[in-house]
Amino acid sequence: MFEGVPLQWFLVTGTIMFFVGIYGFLVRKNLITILMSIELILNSVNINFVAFNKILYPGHLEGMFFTIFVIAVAAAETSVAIAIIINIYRRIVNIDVEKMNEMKY
Amino acid sequence: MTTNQLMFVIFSAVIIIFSILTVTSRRILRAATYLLFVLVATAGLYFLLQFNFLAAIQLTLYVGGIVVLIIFSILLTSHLGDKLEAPGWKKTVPALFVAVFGAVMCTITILQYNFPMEVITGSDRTKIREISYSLVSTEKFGYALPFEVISILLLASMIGAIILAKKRKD
Amino acid sequence: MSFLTLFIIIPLLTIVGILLCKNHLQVKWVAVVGMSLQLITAIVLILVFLAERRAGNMAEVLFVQDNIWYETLNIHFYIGVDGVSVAMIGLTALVVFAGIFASWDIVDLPREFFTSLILLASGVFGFFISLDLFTMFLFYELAVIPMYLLIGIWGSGPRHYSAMKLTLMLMGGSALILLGMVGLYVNSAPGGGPLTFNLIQISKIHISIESQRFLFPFLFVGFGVLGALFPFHTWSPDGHASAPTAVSMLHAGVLMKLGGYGCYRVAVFLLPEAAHQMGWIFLILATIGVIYGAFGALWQKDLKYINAYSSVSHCSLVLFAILMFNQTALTGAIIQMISHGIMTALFFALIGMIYGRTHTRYINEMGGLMKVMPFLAVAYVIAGLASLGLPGFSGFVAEMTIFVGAFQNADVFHRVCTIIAASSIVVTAVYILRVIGILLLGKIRNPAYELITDAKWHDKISVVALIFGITLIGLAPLWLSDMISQGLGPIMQKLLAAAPILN
Amino acid sequence: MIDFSFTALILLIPLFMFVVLGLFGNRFKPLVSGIAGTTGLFVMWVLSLITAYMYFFVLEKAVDGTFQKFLAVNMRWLTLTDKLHIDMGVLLDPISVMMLIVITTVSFMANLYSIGYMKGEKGYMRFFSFLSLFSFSMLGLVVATNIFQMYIFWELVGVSSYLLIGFYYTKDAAVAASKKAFIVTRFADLGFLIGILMLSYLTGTFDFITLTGPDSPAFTSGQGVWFLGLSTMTWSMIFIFMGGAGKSAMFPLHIWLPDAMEGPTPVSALIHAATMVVAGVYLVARLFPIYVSTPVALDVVMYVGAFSSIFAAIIACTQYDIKRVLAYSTMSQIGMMMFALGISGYGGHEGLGYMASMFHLFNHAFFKALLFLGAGAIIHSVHTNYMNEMGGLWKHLPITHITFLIACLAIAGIPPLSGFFSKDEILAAGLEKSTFLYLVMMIVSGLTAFYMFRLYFSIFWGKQTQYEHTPHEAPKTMTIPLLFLAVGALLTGLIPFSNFVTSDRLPFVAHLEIWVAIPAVLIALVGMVIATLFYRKENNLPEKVFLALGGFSKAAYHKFYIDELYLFITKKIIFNYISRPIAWFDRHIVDGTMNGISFVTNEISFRIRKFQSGQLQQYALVFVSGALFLALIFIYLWTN
Repeated sequence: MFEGVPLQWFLVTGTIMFFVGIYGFLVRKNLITILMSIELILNSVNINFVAFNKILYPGHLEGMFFTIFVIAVAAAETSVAIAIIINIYRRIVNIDVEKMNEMKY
Repeated sequence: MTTNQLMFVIFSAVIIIFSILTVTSRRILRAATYLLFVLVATAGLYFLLQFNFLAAIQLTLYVGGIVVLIIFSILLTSHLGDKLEAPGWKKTVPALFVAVFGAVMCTITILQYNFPMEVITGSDRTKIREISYSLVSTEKFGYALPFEVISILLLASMIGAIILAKKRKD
Repeated sequence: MSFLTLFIIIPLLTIVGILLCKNHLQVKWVAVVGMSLQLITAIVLILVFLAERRAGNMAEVLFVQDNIWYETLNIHFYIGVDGVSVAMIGLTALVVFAGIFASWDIVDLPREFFTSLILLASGVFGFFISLDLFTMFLFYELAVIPMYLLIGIWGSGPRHYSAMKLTLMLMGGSALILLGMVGLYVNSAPGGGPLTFNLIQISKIHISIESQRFLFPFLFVGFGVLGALFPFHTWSPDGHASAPTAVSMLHAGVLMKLGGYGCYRVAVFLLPEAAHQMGWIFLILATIGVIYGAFGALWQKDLKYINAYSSVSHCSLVLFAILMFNQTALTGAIIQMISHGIMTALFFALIGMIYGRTHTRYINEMGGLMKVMPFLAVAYVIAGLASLGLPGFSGFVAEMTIFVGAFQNADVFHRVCTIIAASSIVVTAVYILRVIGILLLGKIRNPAYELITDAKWHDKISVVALIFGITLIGLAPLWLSDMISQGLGPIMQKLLAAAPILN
Repeated sequence: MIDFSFTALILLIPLFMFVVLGLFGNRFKPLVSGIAGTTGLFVMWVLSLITAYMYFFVLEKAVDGTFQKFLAVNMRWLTLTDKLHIDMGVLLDPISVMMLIVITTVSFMANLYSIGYMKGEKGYMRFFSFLSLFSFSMLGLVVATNIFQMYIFWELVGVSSYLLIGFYYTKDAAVAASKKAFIVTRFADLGFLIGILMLSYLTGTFDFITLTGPDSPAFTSGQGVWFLGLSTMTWSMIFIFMGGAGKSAMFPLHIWLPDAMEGPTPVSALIHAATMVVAGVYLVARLFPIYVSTPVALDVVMYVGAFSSIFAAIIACTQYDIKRVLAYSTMSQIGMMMFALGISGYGGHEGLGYMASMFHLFNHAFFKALLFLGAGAIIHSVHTNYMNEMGGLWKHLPITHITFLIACLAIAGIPPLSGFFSKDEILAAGLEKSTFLYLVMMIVSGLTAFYMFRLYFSIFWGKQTQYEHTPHEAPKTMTIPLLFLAVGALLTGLIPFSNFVTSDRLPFVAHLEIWVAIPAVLIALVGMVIATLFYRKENNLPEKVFLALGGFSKAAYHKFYIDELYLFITKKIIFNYISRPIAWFDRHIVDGTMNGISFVTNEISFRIRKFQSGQLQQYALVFVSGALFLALIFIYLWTN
């Protein structure tokens, strides 16, 4: 039932999404936007998994399961991250990543 | 151009455009909304690939869970009217360089590689039953152990999040 | 088990005792008891050693003890003494003993202070008794490191800067030493067989001249840093100026001697041919150091700086004498180490006591102290006279032995160096008398000083012990010089054997 | 053979007194310590008289008729090399025995005198302990068996001189003078040390008996040309003479002596007139056979002696501080002794100069000590050092006056007082060597008579001065030494000196050279007459002459600006242009380099630590670029 879209298309989309996420991670200052960039990165990886699974190994389900686990881990990560962010916000009333350098040197 | 191709182009265009908007938008709530679009489009891709269950999870967990969580935290920590300050060129230029360079390099690599182009035939919409069996099976291609691990991780992160976010008494 | 081990055990037991003490007074008394015991052991060692020698025991080293420590690398705990190390041990015990009394008034953290001080002392003792290069290095480090704490915590003035400078420079020196020692180790078995750190064994083999030439600068400069070799001496003025009294005493009195001793025992002894070949470079540096230190002292106004520069001058004289490569000069070098050790310890003790009373070390701010503190002033004059080489004190014996020995070298270069170095005695006289004149004689310039009290009992013990040391050597030097001179037999054989190879 | 080992006691008694008085002096009453010190010296004095008697009259002479030269006591003190070792001991020969008498006598007299003079001074026992130390070191110097022992005691003498000059340590002038004395002589001692090093290297011995014996290694080794046209041995002897010149205040190392008069007067009498300052003469005499073998060095001795002699005599005529006049006079007289040694040859009549020099040393000790002690008595009673504040003292101080007059006559060379005889011998020896130097010495004699009587008349006659307190005669402890020394000054000239002390220890008979004696006495009388005209009554003649001589007399009054020259060299050049730059160099260049190294290290590490900025995004950037870079390498660049 599925035909016509080459694997490369998926991969290129995933790549672009991944590097956009990287870019966001590198330039954004607000911790929450950084978190969102991470979500982008994770999603791009998920797309790759799924595409590989479907097109190269049609009879298997590993790609899908990986994706499920990634989503679960992402959920866990997000919840902890947001807890930390809120905590930080409480302390220094700011969630700018550049201000968070107390532990340098 | 087949329907599949058309659908793919639409979804991937949405993903790319809104990803870029997500990381460049200076209003944080809008960024979150753009992220929402990206995630929904990703779910669309999953549908396209006939992973309906996965797409459903994507929609419920990501879109319904994580993004809502993010929006809540935005509401808690930011003033909605504020614009984020634009990052300086000292940050954007190297980051842009790295990102573009990486993207170009990876794309070239991908396009140069010859993947075996099998044409998928037959009906293989994945059965939910099949998924749930392998999720708890201990046989080959069974995922009982990761499943348990992830459960514990989720539990741990839940507790951790509560403890972290709890108001200190001091 | 040789009774030399006592020299390490007693300090360690003393430290344990100090840590068990309840109050400050107990701490001091435990330290006093421990170090008096150490002094007595040292005196016994000297007597026993002399008796053994008289009885005809002419072994190269006596009281040997050899335990395997780390078998894989053939590291031993190998200790033993010859005439030279016995003399150095006597010096150390005396200075540490006096140092304890000189730091009687310490108020901050006396427990920690005395612990570090005695730890340092045990490092020095260990250094002098060990005959295994590795053990030697270990003790060397043990002696150098507490110095950082002692200056950094109990010092005065820019103490952090000085402590850091001193430690870094000495550590730089010990890095060189480590390299040199490992080099010796690697070269220690030219004919195959297990490599060794054993100093006596290494001295018996012939290391190839190329390796010698490579290793000699490392070892000589490495130890030279501690022995105030020009131009690596600058840690000395700053370090001494900032250090608390007992630390200055120990540092100038004993620790700087590790440098001279190391140059003699390791660099020159094990690498005689390279020493002959490259000695002239260091001889020039040492000669410069002698004169330069003396002139440097002339201009200073801070008592400790004066003494530190004077130490540079005197310690350079030690290196100068070592590089003359003959028995008389070497004997002189060792006597000079001992003499300068006691003398400079006395100086620093007195400076500490004077500072404790007047709260300044600038000579221009003081004057006429002879009237108010006759005991300390007379002791200072004695120390000064000893320092400028007055007969009857040890400095004279040392300097004259060095000069006569150095002048036995037939060539013009060595003799010109000798004459230049000898002219330092005039400059020394000038700066010593300048200080005495300004500091002690004349009228009291600051009326506040009218009320100063003279030395207390513990000050007196410290000062008298040291003065006794310098006069003992000064009046009856024969036993000491004979004892040292006998100990120099092996090195002289090596040096004499090395000379013809080159010619 | 008589056992002379008791002579060691002569050394040990003052040492013992020094230790006891120095350590426990505070426990005694002042007077007790004075008496104890003096008693010790008295015993010592008696012992040395016994030694001298036994040596000259009881001990049989050697086979060739010379006085024996032997070690009475000897013990090893320090071994230096196989050949070189320092011994401590007592060497007896005519000159050392003679010096024993001189030193113990003057020491004893000065000690006795000090009991009265120093009464009530603070640090009474300190004074006596230092005096004992001085006696010990001086005696050790003269009986030294080897040149190194001599050097050791030489230094000790220097330090006791330092301690005694600076006795009034609260007086800045005294402190400065003591420092100056020590440093100048120390500088000279450096020469001495270098000389010793060279000599011992060449000959392989320190021992005096070997060195000065008939087959001394010094006559053969080191006589070749080595440096600047002179033999090594000559250089070493010149260096040794430098040491002697420093101690004996020869030009140009004399500058410390006048300042040394800041010390208590008995000290000036003992150390800076009679004993220590003649150590240089003694040193040259001790090594005389070697000096004879190096004529150039001996000529140096002669010229330095002659020049110092006339130089000091001229300055002495212009000074007003009586102790300084005496100091310059001492310098002048010692110059004469040096000169006499310098013109002497070895053996028999050739050695007349040597004998004369020793004779003069002996006589000079008595009359110069007498002059100083007399000056002390005067200062004690009028409380000033300046002769222009004195006058008409003869009736107040009768004993001092008489003894002072005797001493003046003796030093001026009026027969039959002691100075006449020795000076006559010196002039006779000088005439044989060179007429020019003989004339110089004649002028010195005249000047000597002039300035001594200038001093005498200014103090005891001249103007009638009103004093705050009527001056009164000194106490007995002070006058007895004066009288004793006056007797000495009267009689010592009559000793047939050439029977005892000669260059080769072989007695010979010296005649009074009448044709030398008459002009010498005449010129002395001329000097006295001029002094009488000038100073007997108060008048303005001296001032006129002073002005007539213009710049010369002014320069002489300022001691020919030698002090200023030294000050310029030491303060300006050594301190400012050597020491200060070295201190600066050390702080800024040497230490600066070290600090520079640490600074660079620090700076680099500072830069490096910037990487560890705590900025998450920087880390991520580096991480991602690194990963990409590696990917690039492994995928494209490393493809083999």
